[in-house]
Amino acid sequence: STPGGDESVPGVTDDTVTIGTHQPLTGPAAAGYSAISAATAAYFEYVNANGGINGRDIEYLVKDDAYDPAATQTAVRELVTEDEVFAIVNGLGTPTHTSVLDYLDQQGVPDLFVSSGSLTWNQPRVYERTFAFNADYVTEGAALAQYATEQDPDAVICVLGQDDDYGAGITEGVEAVVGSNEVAEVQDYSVSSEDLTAQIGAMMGAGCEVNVLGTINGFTAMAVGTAAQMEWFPRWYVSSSGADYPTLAGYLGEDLAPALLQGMVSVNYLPSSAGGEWDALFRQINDEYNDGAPYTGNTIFGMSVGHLFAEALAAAGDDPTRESLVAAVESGDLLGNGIVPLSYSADDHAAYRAVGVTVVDEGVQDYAGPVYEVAAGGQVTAIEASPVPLENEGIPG
Amino acid sequence: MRTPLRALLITALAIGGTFGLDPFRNYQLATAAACFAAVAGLTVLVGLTGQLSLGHAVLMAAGGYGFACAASAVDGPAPVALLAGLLAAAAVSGLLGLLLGAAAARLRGPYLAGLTLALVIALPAAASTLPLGGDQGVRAPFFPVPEALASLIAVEQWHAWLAIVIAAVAVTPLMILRSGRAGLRMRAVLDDETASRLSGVDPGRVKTGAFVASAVPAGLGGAVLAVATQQVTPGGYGLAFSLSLVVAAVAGGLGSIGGAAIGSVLVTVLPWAIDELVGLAPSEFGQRLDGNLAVLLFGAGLVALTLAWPGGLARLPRPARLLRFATPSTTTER
Amino acid sequence: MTTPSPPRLAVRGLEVAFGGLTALDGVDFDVHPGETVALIGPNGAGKTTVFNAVCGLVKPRKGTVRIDGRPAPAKTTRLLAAGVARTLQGLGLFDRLTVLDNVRVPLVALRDPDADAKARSTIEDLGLTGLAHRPAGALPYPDRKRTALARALATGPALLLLDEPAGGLGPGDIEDLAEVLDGLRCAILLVEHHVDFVMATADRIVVLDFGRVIAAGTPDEVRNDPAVEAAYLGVEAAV
Amino acid sequence: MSALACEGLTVGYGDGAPVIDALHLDIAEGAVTALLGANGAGKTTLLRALTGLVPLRAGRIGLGGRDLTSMSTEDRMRAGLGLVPEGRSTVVELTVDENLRLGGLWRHRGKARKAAVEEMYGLFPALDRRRRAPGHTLSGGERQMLALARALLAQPRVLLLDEPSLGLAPKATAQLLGVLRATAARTGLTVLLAEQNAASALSVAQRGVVLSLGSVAADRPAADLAADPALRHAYLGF
Amino acid sequence: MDRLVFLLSAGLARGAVLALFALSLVIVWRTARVVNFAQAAMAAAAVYAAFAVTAATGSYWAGLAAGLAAGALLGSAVERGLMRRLPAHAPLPGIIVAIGLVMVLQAGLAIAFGPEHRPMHPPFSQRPFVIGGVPVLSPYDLFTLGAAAAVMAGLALLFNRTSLGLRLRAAAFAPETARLAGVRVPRMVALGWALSVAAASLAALLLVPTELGLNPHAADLLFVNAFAVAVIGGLDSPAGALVAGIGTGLLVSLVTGYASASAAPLAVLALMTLVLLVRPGGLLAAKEARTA
Ligand SMILES: Nc1ncnc2c1ncn2[C@@H]1O[C@H](COP(=O)(O)OP(=O)(O)OP(=O)(O)O)[C@@H](O)[C@H]1O
Ligand SMILES: Nc1ncnc2c1ncn2[C@@H]1O[C@H](COP(=O)(O)OP(=O)(O)OP(=O)(O)O)[C@@H](O)[C@H]1O
Ligand SMILES: [Mg+2]
Ligand SMILES: [Mg+2]
Repeated sequence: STPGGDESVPGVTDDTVTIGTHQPLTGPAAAGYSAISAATAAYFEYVNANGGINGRDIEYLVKDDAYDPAATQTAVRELVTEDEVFAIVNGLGTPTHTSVLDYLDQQGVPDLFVSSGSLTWNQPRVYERTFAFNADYVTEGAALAQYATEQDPDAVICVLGQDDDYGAGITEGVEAVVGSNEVAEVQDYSVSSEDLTAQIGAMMGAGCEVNVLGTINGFTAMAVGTAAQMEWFPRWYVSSSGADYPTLAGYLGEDLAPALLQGMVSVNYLPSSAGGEWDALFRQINDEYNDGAPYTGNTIFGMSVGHLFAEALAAAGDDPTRESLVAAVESGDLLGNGIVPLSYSADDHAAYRAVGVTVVDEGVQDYAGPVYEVAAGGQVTAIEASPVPLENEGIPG
Repeated sequence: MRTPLRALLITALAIGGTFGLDPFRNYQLATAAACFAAVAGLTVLVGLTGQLSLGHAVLMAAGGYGFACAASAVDGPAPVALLAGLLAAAAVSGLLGLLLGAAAARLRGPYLAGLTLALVIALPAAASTLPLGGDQGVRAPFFPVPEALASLIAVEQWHAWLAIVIAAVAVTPLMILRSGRAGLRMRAVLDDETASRLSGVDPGRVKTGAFVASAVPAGLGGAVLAVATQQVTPGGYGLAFSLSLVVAAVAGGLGSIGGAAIGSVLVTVLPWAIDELVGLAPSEFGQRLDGNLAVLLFGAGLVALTLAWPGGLARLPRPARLLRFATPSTTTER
Repeated sequence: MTTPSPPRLAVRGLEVAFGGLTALDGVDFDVHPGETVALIGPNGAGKTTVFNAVCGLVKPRKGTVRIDGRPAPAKTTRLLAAGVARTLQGLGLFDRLTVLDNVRVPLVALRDPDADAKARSTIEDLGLTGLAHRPAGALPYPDRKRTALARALATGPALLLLDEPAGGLGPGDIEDLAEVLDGLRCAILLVEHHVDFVMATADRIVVLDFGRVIAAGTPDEVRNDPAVEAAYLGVEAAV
Repeated sequence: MSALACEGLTVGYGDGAPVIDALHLDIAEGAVTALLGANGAGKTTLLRALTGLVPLRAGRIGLGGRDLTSMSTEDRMRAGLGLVPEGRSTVVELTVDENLRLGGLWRHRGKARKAAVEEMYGLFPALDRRRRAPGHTLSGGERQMLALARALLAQPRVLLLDEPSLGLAPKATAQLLGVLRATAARTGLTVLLAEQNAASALSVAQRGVVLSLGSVAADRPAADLAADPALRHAYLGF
Repeated sequence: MDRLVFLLSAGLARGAVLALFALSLVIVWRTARVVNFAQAAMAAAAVYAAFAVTAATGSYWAGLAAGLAAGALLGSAVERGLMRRLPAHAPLPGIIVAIGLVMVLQAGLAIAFGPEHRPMHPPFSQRPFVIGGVPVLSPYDLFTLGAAAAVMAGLALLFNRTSLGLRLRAAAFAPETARLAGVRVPRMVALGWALSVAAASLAALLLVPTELGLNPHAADLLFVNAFAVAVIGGLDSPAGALVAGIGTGLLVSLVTGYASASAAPLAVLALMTLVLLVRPGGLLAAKEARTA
């Protein structure tokens, strides 16, 4: 029988569900991000090898957009009209994904778990089928600032941010907590210019003590490295998008990283603790299905997204439709695998509104501080962590 | 008079052709039509006046932004908004073309290339300095299929129609211009500037005029893209895209409008087709091949094509002409 | 007695310098309507530079150039409208344009509504009709020379500046050229090294050396001037 | 002995009819030979083919017993050929002095090169005045002299000249031909002089070769040629 | 004041690298009359060779030598294998081939080495000397400045004072006339490419340790800025590359420090527009050719 009754559902057959994504596999942005979709694909292979979800294999089509919005348009249209995917999952990047937001909305395609911390994805009234995955940048900035003021109320706080919505969001979050006049220095950088000397020099000159970074990994490493060259060792508070220890160590070199990154504060919400059960599973999947690619925060991110989709698909019923998929996410019943609860509901398409503080100690990055929940206005409250336990070997259903 | 008739015929044929295409192909056709308008402008500029612009993507972006802002601002029925958008696209890109052209008139080949390259690089910065929405860009209004046609065609096909008509409107005057007196002036300036001046032709004005004439179709091409994608972002008009316009103009055959059409299809469809083909092969080679292999093959194809036919594809049927120009005459100067 | 009309071209006290080099140093001469004046002199004497100064291609340091009593236009592109046409020492053809298009360019530039017809009749006068649609760059040299001349003649100029029109031509073609020039009614200023041709064609000759006029007069006067002989003709002038 | 020997040379452009067709020619050593013919007879084509700038369709070229046929242009020059091409072949971006040094580059070194260059300034005082001037500022005649001086600096055994008198003032032409004759007499230089101006060429040449329809129409002592009214009328136009 | 000194010294070191890369573009322009759009990808490939050799031998200097050699080889190979086969006098096919080559090289490098950034360690400390409390140039910056200055001086001497330089220039400007003067033109053009790409590789080698690390796109921005620099300085002028390189380096540093990083491309564009409006052939352009 055709799934879903008479109407056939795009991308769903008796034994497969086809979904797609757009990712920067080539070009300059590939360096940071091309590992994510590979990890997601590896997780789906693992699921498929174990019988799939409700008897269906997940087919994951990854299109390269080189982080170019024009290419994203083409890629997504092809996925929707040619490949007839069931949903778009984890499309990466704010400018890229913005360019297909309206199109996906018009076509009624579920747009799940966008890979970016922009607030754009959380507009349930406008984009009924679009859901965020990252904690948004404002949340992260507020949490980092909160932790910083709790550690040292008198610290001089500065911000270094990317010159787009990422940097702007982090800055907004920090300012919401400490007040906009209290930020001693705000500097920005452009990804096209790999040089932070001028910015770090300015921050050093301004007497910054706590540097909140809204930077991607490479520029976090560069900021820390540049400051160290100037014999400057402030405290670093870094957004989750740029604080992955293994990646940073790759940039800085394994020899220098433990010393340079000692005490670096960040926030996270995914099960990144080494030795945890999710960690063990993901490492095993990475070895078996991802050719043992380097295991980094991107791997955890990609597999977590995969897991969340699998869970949503399982919850969408035996004969999933696009409506039932969206309803499954909005139901609020999805658990995910984070250390804090997912916040999806019919009125809220943000994934995580709470983040846990992590600290690097002797080369090990782990949760070490409070968990903060951030309300829409930027008020921060401490809550208890509630990690989701691993069940059924990580295969929902 | 024959050029407009021919243009009309080709436009009608192209519109008929959209019925044979599925929505995705129609979308690709619309983007190819957008490129075609820009490449036609570029090919006339480079082919007839020898001015190499690497910045036509910026002129497209200017048209796109102009279209998006004006069409959203107009609070009337769809045709009015569309028309206002197109006029704004032509005006904004024409103005930018005039500024660039005035500078370009004084510059020689690589200097103009350098200036236009710097312009492309500065586009994202300009987009965030001006109120143009930064990296996220601005949204262009959505033009749905008109009621009367709604049951007949999908939105992609409708957009393809719009694209074809706008491209035709953009390119036809260019063809008329090229074969007329203005074209003669341009070719004279290209051959010998001093002789042109002695013949009463002002190279500066001809070059500036050519730049404007080439900028307006590019801007309309940008408007077409805005119609098809409902979005104008600086990222979509980066260096890679700008260079692909040059590739299309040269690979098609400089100065040839037909070549511009061939070249535009080449750069919009070929990378995608190669990616598709590569995707069919078993991917036992690991993730590094993803995307990269297609880029590599397209690059290699481009090199091979240029080595085999440096004059471009449109020149293929007439190799004799190519040879004559390729071998410098022994008797050029006495 | 009729009042004397102003000279078609009047050059007074013309001085041109390139950096340290004084290319023209106080040059005076006139060309009257209907007259053919030859400008001769050793290589580097400044003949082409005189042309360039008249055409606005170089800026004189001192001196004036008047055309029909009015100052010559500063912009080269206005020159044609003032009735002055020039050929270049190198051919300066539009090599990729056809012969017909080469000749059409100045007419089109002047917005002549009959550009086509005039261009055709000009190339017919010069015997180029059979080559009208061939690219000028691919023609034999004498035909290219003729095309250059046709382009200068197309607009019916009142003053024609010819820079070495006979250079590189064989005896037969030079005869043809002389015949064409003979049939023109405009004033002609001619730079040429072909002595016999100059002597036969020119009404008057002005001799330049090191940027100064060292002699001027009828062909016979100039030919027998010892200064000219020493500077220009040389002992073996006979060859 | 012949300095330059051509056997069955065939040359053409593209796939057009041959411009030079199975041409045989022997140039005697140490003499000035005039290469005559109407516009378009193929003089320039022949000289460029001899130097390898235009490829041969068939035939062989020998220089003093060495086979040049398969050599590159630069190797032919080093083997003792020299060409002053038609048109003012100077490197306009280089100064007069640099152009001359370039000419003597592989023939002379160090001091000897300087001396050789100075000798040329002696021969061409018009150039001496403009040593530091970039080539593009020179007048037409000045460029022609520069091209000739540059070719002479390489001390070729056979010098091919393509209309060297073009654009030169009469006195300069006379001086140039004088220099050629004197150099030929002094060093045994062989000269092949393509000229439109047949009368002046024949006045310095020992032999005259007339090209017509792609092959040699006459090859005689210069005085004979100049004296033969039929030939003069048919090919030389004077 | 401290900030100014600091920004100026940071700009100086960057400017030197920029000038060196711009010089490489000037060289290939002077010897082959082309702008090599593949210069960045070719330089990146050479730096990968250096990286591999350093990894294998543990010696920075062995890597440096290998990088320069690889650059030179790649340069002459591209000229012999590709550029030479294109028609002369038409610049565009060369540009298209270069664009294709960029795709092949960058995708090839990404396939062979992955898209990650590979850290490269400098041979000297990057810890700046502190003078009067202001951090100024580091030993590595001094090495960069010294290397760039030495290469530029060497190349300037080569081009303007030696007969090889004369042959290189003649071959570029007027190939046919040069051949008639016995210059082995193909060899000169290949040599020019080799020199050019080697210089570009050196610039990239000097740059990469100060950046995120080696990746296929490591020299992309350097190329773009260096092209601007070469244009500002005058494409034919090595001295222009130097002046404009240092000037642009300082400008970018100051604008980034006092305004914002994203304003830097606008500043470069503005500088270029200004210079070209006053001097269309660049700061140190050759005199305009006489036209008639
Ligand atoms: N633009 C320029 N820059 C520098 N010098 C120049 C320029 N134009 C001409 N000269 C110099 O001025 C002098 C006169 O040049 P001009 O071309 O007028 O000579 P000419 O009399 O036409 O000579 P020819 O008979 O050889 O053509 C020459 O020495 C030439 O080198
Ligand atoms: N590059 C070329 N392509 C095609 N045909 C050419 C080319 N160069 C010359 N020709 C043709 O070859 C023939 C011989 O030309 P060439 O220049 O050798 O004659 P020439 O004897 O030197 O004439 P001139 O006295 O005018 O210099 C002519 O018909 C000419 O049109
Ligand atoms: Mg002259
Ligand atoms: Mg000839």
